[in-house]
Amino acid sequence: MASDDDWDSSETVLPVEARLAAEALIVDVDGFEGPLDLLLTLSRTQKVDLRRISVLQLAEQYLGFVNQAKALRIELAADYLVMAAWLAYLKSRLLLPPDPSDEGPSAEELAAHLAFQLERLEAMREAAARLMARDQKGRDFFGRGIPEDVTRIRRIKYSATLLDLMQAYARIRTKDEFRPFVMDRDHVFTMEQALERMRGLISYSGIWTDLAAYLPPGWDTNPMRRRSVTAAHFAAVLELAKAGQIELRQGETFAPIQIRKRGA
Amino acid sequence: MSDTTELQEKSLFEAPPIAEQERMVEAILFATAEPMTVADLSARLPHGCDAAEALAYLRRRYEGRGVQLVRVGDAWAFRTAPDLGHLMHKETVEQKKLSRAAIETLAIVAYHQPVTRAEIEEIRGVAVSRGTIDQLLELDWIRFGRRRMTPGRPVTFVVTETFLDHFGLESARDLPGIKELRQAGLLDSRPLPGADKTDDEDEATTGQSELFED
Amino acid sequence: MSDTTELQEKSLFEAPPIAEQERMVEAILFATAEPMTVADLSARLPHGCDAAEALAYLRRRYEGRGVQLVRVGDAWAFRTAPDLGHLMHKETVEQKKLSRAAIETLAIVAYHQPVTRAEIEEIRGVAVSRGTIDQLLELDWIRFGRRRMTPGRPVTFVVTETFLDHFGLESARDLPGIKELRQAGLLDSRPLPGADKTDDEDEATTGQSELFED
Repeated sequence: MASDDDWDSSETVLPVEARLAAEALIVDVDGFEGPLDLLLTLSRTQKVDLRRISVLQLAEQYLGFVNQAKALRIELAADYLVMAAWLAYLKSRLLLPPDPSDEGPSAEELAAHLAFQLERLEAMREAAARLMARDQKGRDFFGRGIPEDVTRIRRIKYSATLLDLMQAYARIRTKDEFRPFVMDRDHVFTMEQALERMRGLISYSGIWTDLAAYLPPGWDTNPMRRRSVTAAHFAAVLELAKAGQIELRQGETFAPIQIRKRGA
Repeated sequence: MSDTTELQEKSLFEAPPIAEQERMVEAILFATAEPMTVADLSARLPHGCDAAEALAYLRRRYEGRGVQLVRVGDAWAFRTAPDLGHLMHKETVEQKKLSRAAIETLAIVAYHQPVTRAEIEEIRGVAVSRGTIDQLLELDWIRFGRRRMTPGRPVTFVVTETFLDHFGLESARDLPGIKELRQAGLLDSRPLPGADKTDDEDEATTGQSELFED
Repeated sequence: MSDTTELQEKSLFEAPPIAEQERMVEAILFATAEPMTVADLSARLPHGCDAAEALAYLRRRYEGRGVQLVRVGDAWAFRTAPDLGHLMHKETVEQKKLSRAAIETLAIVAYHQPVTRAEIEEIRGVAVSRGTIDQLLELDWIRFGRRRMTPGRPVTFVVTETFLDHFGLESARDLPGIKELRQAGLLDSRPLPGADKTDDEDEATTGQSELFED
């Protein structure tokens, strides 16, 4: 841990000149965004194009930095040390003649990749700077200050089918003068009845209509009656379909069954 | 250093050309959140500018355009040209089933036309709200027919072409008659005694008795 | 009903003259602060209008004006001319200072998109904190792109239309220097020679001071 005491002790150990030089280099490790950032900063001291940088020299500079940090008892994060280890390995590979039995990438390939990484990071830094130097909205140019809102109008389209109309009329006509349609057997609607009923109704159905719409009024309240009437009408439309009078369709299992007059 | 002071001094005396002032006023009025007075504009423009004159040029430039420079009290702002207001609306269509009262009223008009409001109410057994009639009129499914030649000369209602269109009918005569309704099981096939009489009376007033031929 | 169909049919064949279409596009774009696509505009214009052509005319008309028609990705918007920004100090939005990490991450996403988090980290040589990504997402400058079809199916990041709008870019292709960077191969993703990555992905920030302790 780099405490104040450590700093004091290191000051006494190192001559002032050496300490100043070290400080000029290190400044503050927290100021670097990782080993690659540090390497990029170090590479600038070579004062050459990043493409012609000496990776060997750079590795030596980096290792020198780490040693100085060590001497100053500056705490370095693990990734700095991992990089140091890797650069030490790279340095030895670059200095030694290539081992023919060694598979994998050559030291030159590794060095070239490091140079590429540095060049790419530098390029992105420049790009970021150029991006931020652009004219920006809300600073250099502006959008409309008084946007006029688009008014949303909801238009309602009413729809009704002929069957709705007929059923509505029948409902009125059966209200007073007529006895509502009631079967003798209260809760049973036979297939024959349904068939007879559907034969009359089907001629008014040129478009696909849910079978449910054909069920007689008043049969949907009691579950028993609803089951009976649904089954009867289902059987009836099957009959009618068999006879070629209507067409049936169903989108998927349990989807509403739709019917329409054949040839419509 | 001397360059800048010179420049500043120059701008003190020499305002930008009026075309440039116009551009400036245009940008300011576009971007501000509120209409701006001549004084507001002058405060923002470089020294020596004539905001009123720039405004006049700008106003002329936008004459007949999709947006216009308009006066709002003492201030100025860009606004959509009045004739393009309809572009600022967005329509969404929603499908809705007609209410029971409306469909019943419509059915009565269709079967009994020409029919008066009193007659509709008599057949339905309940009062017909103004809204229901209005809705059907608005949908253009019913319209006013001739006035009935009875005391009070009440207006009658008839169905329209639009109605026939919507329901795929060639004429109101194509509406299924009582017989078909009965066969279809929509009406009880065994009317109660006296029911036929009522039926006949209705037919007499409808003038569409052929529809109900048994 | 028949009237409306007639009208619609008529408008299908007879679109308003192009000058009128230009006015309409002008009005619609003036009214909104957000860029609008050709499709958005077409939906608001009468049938048969050519929004793209009207836009071309409109753009030419506003060339050199105080307000300009600019392209933002697939969309279009009016913006004040950048050289007049100094007049708008009152409208200036105080911007939160972005950290260096955020700015660099943004640039990397813009130039390398679609890019994964691991790739951003490889380029920067340091871990990207969650907060940095969150801040850019919050600004609506970057968004999630498609998942990369590689093991782990990592998410990618891309820049948004808001980003283009903010930096006055027509498209990501117009990023400064992108062509040169691509030609120099600096936008390639080049893996480290040899399969294994030597630079540790594990960005342990824990102090490893014990290594230094003599």
